[in-house]
This record gives sequence, C-alpha cells and structure tokens, in this order.
Amino acid sequence: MFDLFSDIFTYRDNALTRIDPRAKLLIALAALIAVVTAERIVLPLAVLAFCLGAVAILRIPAKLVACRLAAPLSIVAVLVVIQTFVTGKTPLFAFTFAGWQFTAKAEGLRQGTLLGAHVLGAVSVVFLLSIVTPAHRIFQALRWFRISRNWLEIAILMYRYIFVLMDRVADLAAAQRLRLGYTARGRALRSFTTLAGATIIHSLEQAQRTHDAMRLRGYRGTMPFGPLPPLGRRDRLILVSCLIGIAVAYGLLEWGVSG
Amino acid sequence: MKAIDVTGVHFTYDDGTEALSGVDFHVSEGEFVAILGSNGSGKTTLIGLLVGLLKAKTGQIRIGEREIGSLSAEELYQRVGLVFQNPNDQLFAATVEEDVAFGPRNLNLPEAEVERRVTEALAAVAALPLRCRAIHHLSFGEQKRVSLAGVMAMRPSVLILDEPTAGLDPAGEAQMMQLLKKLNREEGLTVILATHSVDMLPLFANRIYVLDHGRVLQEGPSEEIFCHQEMIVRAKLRLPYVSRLMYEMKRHDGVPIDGLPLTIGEARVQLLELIPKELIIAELEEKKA
Amino acid sequence: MKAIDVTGVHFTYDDGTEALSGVDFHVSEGEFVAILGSNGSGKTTLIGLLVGLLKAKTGQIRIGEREIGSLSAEELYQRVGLVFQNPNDQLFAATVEEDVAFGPRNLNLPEAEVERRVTEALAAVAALPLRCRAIHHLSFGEQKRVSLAGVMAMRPSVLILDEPTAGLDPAGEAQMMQLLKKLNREEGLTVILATHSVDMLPLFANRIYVLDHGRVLQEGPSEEIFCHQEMIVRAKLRLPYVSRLMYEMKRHDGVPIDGLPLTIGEARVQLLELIPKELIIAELEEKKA
Amino acid sequence: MNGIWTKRRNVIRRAATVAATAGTLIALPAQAFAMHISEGILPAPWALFWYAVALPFVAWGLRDLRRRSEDLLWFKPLVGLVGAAVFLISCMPIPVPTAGTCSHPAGTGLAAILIGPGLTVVVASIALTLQALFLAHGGLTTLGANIVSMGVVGAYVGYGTYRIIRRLGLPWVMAAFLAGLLSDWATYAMTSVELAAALHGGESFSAMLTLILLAFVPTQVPLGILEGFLCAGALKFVRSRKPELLRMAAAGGAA
Repeated sequence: MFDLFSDIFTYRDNALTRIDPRAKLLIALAALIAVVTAERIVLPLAVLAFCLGAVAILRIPAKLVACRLAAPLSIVAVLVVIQTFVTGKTPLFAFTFAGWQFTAKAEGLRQGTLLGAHVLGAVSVVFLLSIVTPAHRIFQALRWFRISRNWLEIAILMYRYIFVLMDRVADLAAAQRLRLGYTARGRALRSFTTLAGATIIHSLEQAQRTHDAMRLRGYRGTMPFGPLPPLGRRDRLILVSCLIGIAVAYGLLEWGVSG
Repeated sequence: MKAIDVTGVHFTYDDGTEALSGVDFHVSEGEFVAILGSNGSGKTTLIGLLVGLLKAKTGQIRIGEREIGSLSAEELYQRVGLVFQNPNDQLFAATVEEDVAFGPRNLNLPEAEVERRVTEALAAVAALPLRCRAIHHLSFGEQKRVSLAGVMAMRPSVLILDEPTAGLDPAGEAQMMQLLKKLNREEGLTVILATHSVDMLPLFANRIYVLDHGRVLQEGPSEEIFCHQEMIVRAKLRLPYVSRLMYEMKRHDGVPIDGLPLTIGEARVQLLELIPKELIIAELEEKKA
Repeated sequence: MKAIDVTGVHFTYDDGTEALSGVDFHVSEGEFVAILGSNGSGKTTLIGLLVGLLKAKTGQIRIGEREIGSLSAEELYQRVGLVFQNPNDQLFAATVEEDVAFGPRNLNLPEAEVERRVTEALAAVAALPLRCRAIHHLSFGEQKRVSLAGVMAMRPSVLILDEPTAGLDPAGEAQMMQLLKKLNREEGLTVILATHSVDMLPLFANRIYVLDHGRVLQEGPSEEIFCHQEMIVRAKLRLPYVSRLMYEMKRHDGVPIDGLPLTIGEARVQLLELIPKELIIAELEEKKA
Repeated sequence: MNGIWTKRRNVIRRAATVAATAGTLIALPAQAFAMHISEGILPAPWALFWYAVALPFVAWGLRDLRRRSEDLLWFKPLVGLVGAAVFLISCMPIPVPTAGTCSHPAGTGLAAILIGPGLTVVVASIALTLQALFLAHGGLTTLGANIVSMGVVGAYVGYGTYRIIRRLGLPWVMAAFLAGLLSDWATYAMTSVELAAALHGGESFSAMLTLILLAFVPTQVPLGILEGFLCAGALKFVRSRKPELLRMAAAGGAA
C-alpha cells in the first residue's frame, strides 16, 4: 500500500520530466476534458494507448503500472456489467443463473463500454502525469494557477510529514504484530484503534516540534515561496502543440471519419 | 543446535533498491551475536526478515530448525522477539504493567499466568518498581527497558535488538549491555543485536557479522573481525578506540603488540608487559599487594 | 567578547519538574563548547532557553551583550541557530533547496541573495549535490547535514546543536564533527553542542560544561573535566575509552602517567616514552624515517 | 402503494442479480468505488456541478484556517500534521468480516472532532488531491464530487452528530462512536447519490441509487460500525494519554 507512494521515477531525467509542470498540468487537464466528454470509445482508448506507450518507453516497471491500474480496471468491469444488465432497452442475449434471469441490453453495453473507456483513458493520463512530475513541482505549478497559499502550505506540510509519520506508524504496527496484536478479530480492532490513536498523538507532538523549528528559522505564520519563473519558450511551444494535437484528435475521432 | 539459519537470502524493496544480496547468517542457541554495519547496510532489512515482517523472495530462513513460512504467528513470536530502536514505537499502553501484559494476553493465557509473566519480565530488566507507572512519565532509559520487558513476556528463545543502546547515556548504555549479557549467560537466551557502535561489542558479542551494502563482508569472533582494518573502513565503521590506539602504536610506532587488544583489560595486560618494572611506582605496587 | 551569558537561571516546567536550578553558562565568541550530561540532566532545557523557545522565570540570559527579551525574533534567529537532534523536526519542505531557502525567504531577502545563501550553506555542509533531491529520499546522515544547512542559511554567529552525532554511524559521526570543527575554526562560528557521548569531545571542544540534575557540576577544558573521575560518574557519564585505559594503568597498575591523556594521540606520546627503545621494531622505525 | 412495492422489489431483485453475476467481483471494487469515485466516471456536467458544490465549503474552511492561524503561529503546522495522520489512518487496512478482505476507514469523523468540520474539508481536499495525483485513487475530474462526499458530508455529519449527542448530555464515547459511524455511512450514501445521478442513464435515478446502495451494504454496514469503534477508541486513547494535545488541536473544535 505505502510502496505505491514511491516517486523515484519523477526524479529521473527524461524528455517528459524536463517539461515545465505548468505545461504538463494544462495538457493533462485538456486530455482529461477530452476523455470525459468523448461520445465514442476511440478517443479515450487512443489516449490510453498513448499514455501506456509513454509509460513503456520510460521503462516504468510493469508491477507499478498493474498496481495503479488494478482498481480502475475492476471498476471498469463492474461498470460494464451493471450498465449492460441494468440499463437499456434492446435485449442482446439472456441467460438464467441460479434461478435468476439476466438480460444484457445493447444500449447498456454501449454505455458501459464508453464509461469504461473514459475511466481507463482518464486514469492513464493522471498516471503518466504522476510519474513524470515530482510533488513539489506540482505544488509550484498550482501556485502559478493561483491556488490558495494556505491550502498549498498545508498540502506541503501534509505531503512531507506523511512520509515521516508513515515510518513511525509502520514500526508501531509491526511492534503490535510481533506481540500478536492482530491474531484475532476483536484484538485486531483494539490494536488498530490504538494504532490510530498513537498516530494522532505522534502527529500532534511532531506538530509542536516542527512549529518550534519553523519559528527558529523566522516563520511568521506564512510559508515563504520562491519566485515563479515565466513559462519558457520551449515549454510554451510544447504546450500549444499538445493542445492543438488534442483538439485535432478530438475533432477527428469524435466528429470526423464517419461524420 | 541452530537457533537461526539464513541461507542465500536476497531482498529487494518495491522501489527497486536491493537491500540484501545473498546473505548467509547462522546463529546457534545461546550465542550472543552482533550484526555490525553502517546506516543503510541492510541490518534492518535482515532483522525484518528474521521476525517475518518482510518476506524473502529467494533464499531460506529457518527459525529453530523450522522454515519460517511454516510457523504460525503464535509459534514464531514465542520463538523470536524484536526490540525496536525507538521505545516510543513499541509502547502503546497507558501503564507499564498493561504494556508488558499485552503479549501474554494475546496468547490467551489465564490471568494468573499473565500476572506471573509480567512480574518475571519486569524483574528480568530491573524494572519492577516501574510496574504501576504511566509510560509517558518514564525516562528514555526506563522506556527502553520496559519495551524489552514487553518482548520478554512473550518468552522468546531468541531476542533481537535494533540499536539497543542508541540514545542512551553512558550509564544507561552500560546497564543495557550488562542486562543483555545477563539474559544471555544466565537465562540462556540467544541474543542478536544490530548496531553501528563498535566500542561495546568486543566485551559482549561471541561473534560479529559485518554487513555492507546488503552483503556479509566478514563473520567471526571480534578478535578476528577487528584485525581487518581495511575491511572495517570499507564498511564505514571504525575500530574501538582502545584498539585504534593499539593499532597505531603497533603499525606506526613499531611497538610489538600481539594481535590487537580490543578491550581496556586486554590492552592493559599487553602494555604492562612492555613497560619496565622499575618505572612502576612502588607505593601503588604495595597497595595492590 | 561574550557570545552567550547565562547567569543564575532557574526553569520549572508546567508540570512542576525543576529542570534547571541556578545555571551559569558563558561562552565567548569563536569558542567550541560542549554541554555534557546524561538524559534528563537539563541540556535540552538550557538549549531551549538559549534560543528563546522557553522563557526563564529567574536569572539573566544575554546573547551577544543584549538581553534575550529585548531582541526581536529576526535579530535573535540571525544570532543563534539551533540544529535539532531529529532532522525530521526541521525539514518541512519537499526538497532540499526549498528547505534551506525557508529561513532566508522569511527574512525577506532578495531572491538573488536567497540563492547565494542556499548555495553557500549547502557548500558549507558538503551537500551541494543534494540540492534538488526530495527530503524523504535522503539518508539519515544527509538529512542531518541538510538540516544544519537550513540553520546556516540564517547566518547565525552562534550554532547550537542537540546531539549532533546521535544515530550517525562512525563515518557519519566523524564527518559531522570535522564539519563542525571547520565551521568553528575557519568560519569563526561559535559552536555549542549538547551531548552525552564523551569520546569525541576532547578532540573538539575548548571547554565542557558538565550538567547534572539541572546544575553545572563542573566547567573547564576537557583535560580538567575528565580528571575528576568521581564527578564524571556522579553525572552518569564515563571517561573516554582511551582515558579510561590510561586512568586504570595509572591508578591500579602504578604506571607513571602525567595528567590524563584524552585522545589517542596524547596517549601514544606518553606510552612511547615509557616503552624502552630497544623493544621498538627497527624496520618500522626505518620506514617512518 | 402496490406499484411502488413491486417496483422496489424489482430493484432489489435486480440488485441481487447483479451481485450474483459479479460475485466477488462486485464486493472488491465496491470498496474502491465507495472510497473515492474513480477518475473519468462522472460526465463533464456532473463533474462541474460537484466542483461548484464543493468550492464554497473549501473556501469557508480556508477562511476558518486563516482566522484561527492569525494569532496561533502553530496552527498551520498542527493542521498539516493532523491531516497527515488522518491520511495515514485512512490508508490503514482494516479487516471487514463480510468482504473477506481489508477495507479502509475514512477518518473524516475523527478529524472533524479534532480540528472542526471546516478544516476537515480543507484537509480532505488536499488528501484527495494527493491520492488522485500520486496513487490513482479518486481523480481530478471527480475531485469535486469526492470532496463533497468524503469531506463535506463526512465532516459535517460527523461533527454535527458529535455536537448534538454531547449537547444531549450523553457520554463522549457514544458521541464519538456515532460520529464515526454516521459520517462513514453518510459518506457512502452521498457517494451512491453521486454515482447514481451520473450513471442512471435511461433508468430511474431512485432505482439506480437503491441498486448502488445495496451493492455497498454488505461491506459498508460493518465498515461503518468499525469506523465508529475506531473513532471512539482513537479519541479515548488520545484523551487518556495526552489530553492537553487534544485541547490544543481543538482550539475551536469540539473535543
């Protein structure tokens, strides 16, 4: 679970990590909008293929990809099933199972598949973004987009201390397990509750120490941020061409070809 | 009889860092063994594997002649106990008594037996007077001892400690090491400790494993280990201070010293042989006699 | 000139524990002073008072000739900087660069100056290559150095460190102490460190304050401090290992040793004088020449 | 009357058929579903709508933060750290007996008792953004909807329950238990509404809602109860160890 948070790939040097995070964020947003507004499955699937291709070229371990996509994939499966058997009018086929009558319907199947494509396309966009942009660069970009400074300050502290607390919580949980704290259901609940309480206590104590350390370095209630450089020429070029690319693809795949 | 048998174990974390690459580690019952290594050498990973918190992909781990995977949690944790570096991570009850009773209660022992084990464990770490104290009123050294008692109450035959003296002041350090020695010699517990502090070890450990970058660089009794100055440096460690003095006198000044004394006692014996008797002050000689 | 002047300071925590009872503590500019004491001796409280985290009820604290209460936060934190024992307390930004820039940016310095200070501070702790790394990817030793850089970037003239070598392996410990020595000798920083580890100190500290139960037991250069074996034991400390060896040889074996050598170098000189020349191995002598 | 009944029975039957077809398939992702609405599920208009609903609450929370941190320098570090703790608690796997697997608590009820509902919304919005960006849980397009269900509904129901029960003079353990339980259930109910609104297609909204609610019932009912125990237990733990910390965190909260 916690290993999922590994962000080592974002610190690699490659063509995508070098792009300004603001450009990447805008491109990702455009791609997301294109995917969720698509009426046909081609565009979302094309986006999915593109992102998976990029992921493959960047040599991201298949295990990580599988991990991140497992939940969305199962959601897609459920969506298709629910929509096929619950919504729609035109029957496709029917079967009986354990005394229940199941009727698959064409509209439902189409709707379900489209939704599934939306999910896969959108998730792959965010996944690609997340493995080529380190968190602090995203925070910088968000600052440029005029996201509230207070929100960002809390976000930065949270992000940083999730890692610190995680180590402590992992040790606490291990110590409980080693003294058989999770071997029976009632016991597990009690251990788990203790763990949650201990996490809160650690966090409150850490808050005091962190605040002390911040104050000793001149903190006056607002975290100071550095300047934001203007978006470079190369990045502007990338941004514009990608946006045009997405628009063209949208036009072609949504309204083009068969009209 | 073997208490712990690790053969050819590799371990790679999910993010791709290879923490252990082919480690063999064997401990007999009743031994006092140290895993010595710098930060990031793989000590903590090895410990994690020994107590089943991590699972090795390749290689074999046997605890008291049985494959670790074939042991249930109850069986495993009555054989090996782990004392964490930071007692804060291990103490979660309100009072000392409750905390030490946590393990025995989870074994579903009758309350009288729980009681007995708590008393015993606290007595073993010289913490009986702390019994009714609140955990957060204990000093750091007391917390360390209580967390040891919590593990002792599970009656493991193998006790593993991660940096048992970290953060302790000299008095606390000496007390902790004496305690471990007593548990090892008198109660017959097998003791394994992971540490990067070298000065205390020669006095206590039967054998030392030097770990570096996930490999065992060398293994043997401390006299042997500390003879290999280059290996010690390579592992980002150092000689105990006394040995360093002896080493420099032997190497740079040409003083004829046999082997390499590791403790103050050994160094004293060797140096006294070298110093002419007539230089020794007489009054003190008499006093001694 | 005095960098720090503490006179007759008492401090009692809200829960009633008296942490300091009448402490005098004086440090001149450019000194390297150690506060030595066991866990719970009052070291951390004294440090807290020096950096203004705690307020003394009675007694006087002056930082560079000025009453601490009369200094604004900006003035105070550009005079004294505190490096916490646990680097996690002090590293709150996502990357090294952002974290080190935190202090200078709070001072509203122009960005070019912030940039310069970050580079300078990272260079001073030999951490320039870490500049763009994420904090949570650093090793413990790296974190310690980066947290030192974050304080350095405030350009304090007095640097206070709480257990700077705690948790570091021998290589990291040596690196940290050398670093502090360099900052003290070359950059002229006043360095105050609180610790309970004795072995390194004689090599580095000009003066040592021994604290016990909130009182200064003794104060002076390390040669003087470690001569008082009983005082050292009373403070729950111990002699450095090398001194212990010399002490035992002098006291119990009657070997005539002048004073008490504290470092390996000093011990070597004294011992060589006692060992007859004819025992020294000739080849090595030649090699040396 | 009769009509509604047959209709309802129909829905229940349908739900059961879906559950039967999907078998374990539904039990597993139902949690993933329930936890956060995945990226891409909501059509654009609904995504925008939920953003519009969420924003005022986040803005209000930020105002609350500004106000309370003005003279308390430590308040922002505190909120950040409590946020980190709740994030981790919501990542802890708890075994749900009926699902045979582990699920995750929401933690919003607990957070709301500790730091108040406004700040809980802020913290939840950050946690959801981090999870969407770095863990592929939830999503950016569904962020608004997730903030509404996890943050707004979870926080205000939890906080409201706690306050009301305390005001009735009942013990805080019971208040905390019910706060955890109801905030958990309310979150899933809201998620169901959001999903049903987006997915009902040609079918009736209520039929879809019932179906989704039913799909959640087997895991969510016990999970909510567990969350109640968690909330009360964790609070009891903190109260018994460091009550002063609780007061510090409260500075405007309910505990």
